[in-house]
Amino acid sequence: METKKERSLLESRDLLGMYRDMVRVRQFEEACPKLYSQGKMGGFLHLYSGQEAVGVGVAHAIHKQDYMISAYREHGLLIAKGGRPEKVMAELFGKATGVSRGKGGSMHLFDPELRFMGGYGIVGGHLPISVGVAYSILYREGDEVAVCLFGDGATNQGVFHEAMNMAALYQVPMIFICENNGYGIGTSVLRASAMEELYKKSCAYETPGEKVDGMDVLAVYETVRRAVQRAREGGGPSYIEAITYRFRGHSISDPGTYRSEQEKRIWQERDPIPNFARWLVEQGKATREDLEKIDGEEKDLIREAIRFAEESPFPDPEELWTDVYVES
Amino acid sequence: METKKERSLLESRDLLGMYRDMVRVRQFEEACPKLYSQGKMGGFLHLYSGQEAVGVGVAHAIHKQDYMISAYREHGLLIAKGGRPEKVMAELFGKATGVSRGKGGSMHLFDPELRFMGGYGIVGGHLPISVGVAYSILYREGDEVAVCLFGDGATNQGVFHEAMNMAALYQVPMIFICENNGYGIGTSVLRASAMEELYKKSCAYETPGEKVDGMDVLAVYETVRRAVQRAREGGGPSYIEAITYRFRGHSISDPGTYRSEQEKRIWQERDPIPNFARWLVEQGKATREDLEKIDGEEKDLIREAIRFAEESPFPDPEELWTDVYVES
Amino acid sequence: MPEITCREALNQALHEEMARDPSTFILGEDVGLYEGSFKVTKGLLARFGEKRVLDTPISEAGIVGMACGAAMTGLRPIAELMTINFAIVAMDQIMNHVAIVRYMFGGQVKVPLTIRAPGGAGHQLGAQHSHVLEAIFMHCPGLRVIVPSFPADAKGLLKSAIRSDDPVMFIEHEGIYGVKGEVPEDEFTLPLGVADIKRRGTDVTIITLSRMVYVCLEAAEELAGEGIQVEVVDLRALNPLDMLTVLESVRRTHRAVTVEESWLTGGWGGEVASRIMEQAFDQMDAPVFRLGCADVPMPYSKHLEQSAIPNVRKVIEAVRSVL
Amino acid sequence: MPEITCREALNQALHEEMARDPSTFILGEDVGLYEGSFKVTKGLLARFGEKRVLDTPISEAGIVGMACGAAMTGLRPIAELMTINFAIVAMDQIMNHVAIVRYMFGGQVKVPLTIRAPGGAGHQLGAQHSHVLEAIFMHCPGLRVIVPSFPADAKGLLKSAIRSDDPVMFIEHEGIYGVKGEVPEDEFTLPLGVADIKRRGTDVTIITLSRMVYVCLEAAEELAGEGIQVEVVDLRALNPLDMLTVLESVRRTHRAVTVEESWLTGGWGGEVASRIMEQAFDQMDAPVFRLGCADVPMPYSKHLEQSAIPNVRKVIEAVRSVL
Ligand SMILES: Cc1ncc(C[n+]2csc(CCOP(=O)(O)OP(=O)(O)O)c2C)c(N)n1
Ligand SMILES: Cc1ncc(C[n+]2csc(CCOP(=O)(O)OP(=O)(O)O)c2C)c(N)n1
Ligand SMILES: [Mg+2]
Ligand SMILES: [Mg+2]
Repeated sequence: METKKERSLLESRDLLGMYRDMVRVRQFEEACPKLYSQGKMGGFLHLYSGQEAVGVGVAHAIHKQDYMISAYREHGLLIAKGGRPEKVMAELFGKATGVSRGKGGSMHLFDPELRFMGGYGIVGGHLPISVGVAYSILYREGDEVAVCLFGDGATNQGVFHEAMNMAALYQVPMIFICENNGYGIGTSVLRASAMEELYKKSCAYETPGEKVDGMDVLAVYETVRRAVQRAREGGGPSYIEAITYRFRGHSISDPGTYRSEQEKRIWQERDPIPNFARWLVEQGKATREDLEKIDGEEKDLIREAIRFAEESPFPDPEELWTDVYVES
Repeated sequence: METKKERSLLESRDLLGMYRDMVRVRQFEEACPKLYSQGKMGGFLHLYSGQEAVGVGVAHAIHKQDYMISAYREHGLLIAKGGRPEKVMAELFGKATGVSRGKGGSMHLFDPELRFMGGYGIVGGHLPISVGVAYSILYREGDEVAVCLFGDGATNQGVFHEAMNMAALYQVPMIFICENNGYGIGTSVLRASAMEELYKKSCAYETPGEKVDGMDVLAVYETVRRAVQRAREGGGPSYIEAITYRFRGHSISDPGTYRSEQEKRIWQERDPIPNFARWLVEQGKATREDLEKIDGEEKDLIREAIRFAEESPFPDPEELWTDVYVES
Repeated sequence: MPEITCREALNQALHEEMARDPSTFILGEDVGLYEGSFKVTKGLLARFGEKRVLDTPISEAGIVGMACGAAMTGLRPIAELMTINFAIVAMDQIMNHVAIVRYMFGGQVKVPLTIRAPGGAGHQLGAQHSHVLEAIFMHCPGLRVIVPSFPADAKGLLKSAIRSDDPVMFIEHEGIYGVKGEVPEDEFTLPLGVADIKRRGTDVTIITLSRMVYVCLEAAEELAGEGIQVEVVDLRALNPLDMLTVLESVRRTHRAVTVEESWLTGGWGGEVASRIMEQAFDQMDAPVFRLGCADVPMPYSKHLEQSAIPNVRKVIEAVRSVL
Repeated sequence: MPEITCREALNQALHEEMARDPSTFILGEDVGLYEGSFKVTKGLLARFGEKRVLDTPISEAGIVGMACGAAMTGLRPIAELMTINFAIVAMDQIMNHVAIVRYMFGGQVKVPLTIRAPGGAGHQLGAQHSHVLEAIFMHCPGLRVIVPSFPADAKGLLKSAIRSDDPVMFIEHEGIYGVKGEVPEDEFTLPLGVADIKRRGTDVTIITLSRMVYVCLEAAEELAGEGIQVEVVDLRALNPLDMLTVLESVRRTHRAVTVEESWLTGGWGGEVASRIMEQAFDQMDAPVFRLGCADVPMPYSKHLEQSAIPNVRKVIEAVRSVL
């Protein structure tokens, strides 16, 4: 876990950036249910509320040219990596201006410029892909890294095993990050995984495994930063389990009744945003007013994003047939 | 590892039975290459020579009603479990009298009476099936166990991971036995698995993992026996790595040039059969003559098996269309 | 007869068969405590307990393989895949184990396994969650492929699938779980592989199944207004494939259209159309028209998605084109 | 032109393309040190080193997924599956990732990946190792499917496949690795998706590919002795599917037979036959005859296996049946 000293190395500017990003993600996510119920979006909608400290901590621990790749609960990840909320919102609306031009939707965001290599819907499916992304870096002798995020449920898929093994075998520069939010839909970790402590699963691949408090953005930041540094220096892959919680159901259609009110309350108290806000003020890194200003700005940004999405055009009907192949 | 005391608990009769079974398997296997080159058999042919102590040790550690299931290198396993060499040979000849009625061939032996649940050709493919076999036992509240054998290469397949996890999760009565012969075709364990010590892979499933000298039939016997006992008593699955070596190439068409002469010589010296023979004589469990008599009897048995296979009819051409479905 | 939803009909079938045969059990992701992501397994855990209603990890190959092993050793499992899309992850277990072990082992073992899964496109789920895989399973000898449309069919066929000693891919369309229909109250089963003529007609035969049955019936209704009498054959199964009913129909109408939600290229329509031509070439007044999904990965955006899938308008056009 | 084996032709293509483009690398089980289980990758490791010739664990989903990720980030991988049977293990990566990420991400990424694999039945390998999967890949939009027969085709098409910016399933038939044919010495490539008329004829068109081309040519030779002139169209690819060449031919011969090693039901023959009927119904004097593998898991025993696969005698009978 991070030390006081390391924390203090971060400038106020960085810390406020983290705060801003978490707020942005939360505001984005919390705007969605209403829009969904109004029929502005369709399909599945997996919100990130509660898990912001993970995505934001990770995004701040890597560089712009580092790759990120994720499962379908990825709005917050792309936004944390610098994705424009209006382009993400437009994607959810199925608009031509969306990050995936309306063809992907909530589960399949993509941004080549930000090196966000996509959100994927098949649990575990992107894990081997991430190894290939990292192998590209090795191949080009680049100094980037790849971070791959996935849920606790994904660690029970065969490809998790194959990807971990291959990453370790070729010593690719990547970090596997398991966002353990306690559940794969309605199934708790314990009922799906023989090994309860998921970070220990890397033992089978001689790969360092570590767990971190996923409700603490600085803890995530520090833990990932160290793993990234190791990977950049040729130290190979690592595996991090971030313990977190999703405040909402699995997807918009899940009432989440399999979780007790008490459990939800306990986690709600650990909400990464107000807790970080408190810490910032306590440490004198920011005033309440600074933070409220940010809250307001982000609220406006999301309002603007919705407007942008609303006003954007749907894809041209001909788009049905494009992009299947490069060569026709 | 087994103790002197446990070894001595075995009666001479049992010990000679083990010796006989290893000899039978070896004789069977060593008869095959010539028959193959004469065109009596086709397809792949993966011989078990060198690994006999594993199969025979396992077979003697379980009961007749226990299930066994395996990959494609399984002639020796079925024979060790009591399979009739003539019916196995007939299968290799593609005859109607074969254990799989000529439809399976070398890789796909099956014997429901012996509860040999099949040899399978897809590396790792039978691992989840074996969990289902074991779940059946649990479901019926039976006291049998299932043993599942597979190669070192199979431990890198996704289904290995899924099967180990599910077996541990449901605490089914089964033993995963990895026959680590050092190679998956031309690829050595180290070049395929990030974790060199394969028995440690069960660490990711909170399942006991153990390694055993796969060239020592008694060591295998004892190790498996303990795991079987635990499983029968409701102690759940375990995982055993038997370190062994195949004396021939991966299959009949593999010259095996990726292994040094020196390496082969070292392992040849560890041949489980003459070493066990020497031990039997040293311990006064048998005389040289006893063993030579067995050798001769087994030679005759295999000669007889070949004759049986030779004289058996091919399946009726109509058999092409049977067995696709139970109900037509 | 009472009207119930397709979801309820399926749920009844599961309850009845599990009550009837103690060797039957169900396994899958969230089938127990959560009662199924589409609630088809409602009440099973409470009634039959954890041994017979098994929540699994997200390990489709593991689920199918485990079910296969249990089926080979005397049980009668029902494996639920959360959606048919995840059958692709388990494809090796399905097509290279479940489907063939019986044959490969010389008929000495059977695999009385039903693999159930919701399927179908049309819910803006994007390219990875909109697969329609019937045509692929039809291409695999050893599997039965059942794809019902009406609630009564769903119930009667699921009960037969569970009782069948052969492995059955049983694909339920997400889009019809909520559709209501009459379902007999008394115990009944339906034979696997018998098509059902859902509407009689004299001018054109439409061959279809699953949700497309509803689309075709609506098109037929509209065409009837113009005096065109369309016969709608609901295959209900692709294996066994009831070509008798199809041929009997096209020999009367001399014109045929296949309507499927699979990708057109390589879809099951090509198989059915080819068989019609092979066996009734001289009786056909026009080539069989095949209507299917656009040969593209399914797009998310609503209008794009809708334009990829056969609808009433397209069915009407297809029928017109063979007249 | 020198005569070389198909194996050598493929090996040359790999050497040439890897020398030509430093972003090209190959990965797969035993492709390096062992030089491929069929020796198609001979000499590559020695020449290009470990970074570009990567031995992998037995993890097909991992191999294909890794290749996909590398392709998405600027490399041009060639993934070898030891045989096409193992593509089933990697099916989710192939049909649900490789094939569709480009579309799903709005055309912002490409997957210049070639997946090579030996395939084909006929070697007594039994049900799990005798899969012929072309028809399945043809059913997946986003994939190109190349299935060559002659050595020169194999070389020219493999080079084009590697250079293609689209993912290609490149299926080599084990049975033809040893077959010799003339291959130009100079650098050349062949366009993907152009059929080749391997023999001219006027009476019947056979549409086929891969090893069946040889079987059909032999049958054509025999039929020529009886005065029946058979045209043999080697599709060489199922995607793109060159219906132009097929239609041009059947419009001359008015009769067609498809010959495939896939299972007949749901094979690619149904697709081609349907398209012929859709576009040339009035010019056809008989329904298209489809010849394919018996719809059974492949048996081991030699005579059973041989009776499951199309052969010269069956092709001759098929041709006769449409005359
Ligand atoms: C292969 C596969 N199986 C099943 C599903 C259905 N499914 C979607 S999300 C999910 C739960 C995943 O849980 P986890 O990995 O913990 O991620 P979380 O949703 O908690 O972020 C399941 C089972 C899927 N998408 N892919
Ligand atoms: C899924 C799959 N991939 C590849 C192969 C080809 N293959 C057959 S045996 C083998 C090596 C297996 O090695 P191991 O598991 O160590 O068993 P051994 O042959 O040494 O007994 C390979 C790669 C296969 N049969 N199945
Ligand atoms: Mg989770
Ligand atoms: Mg091995």
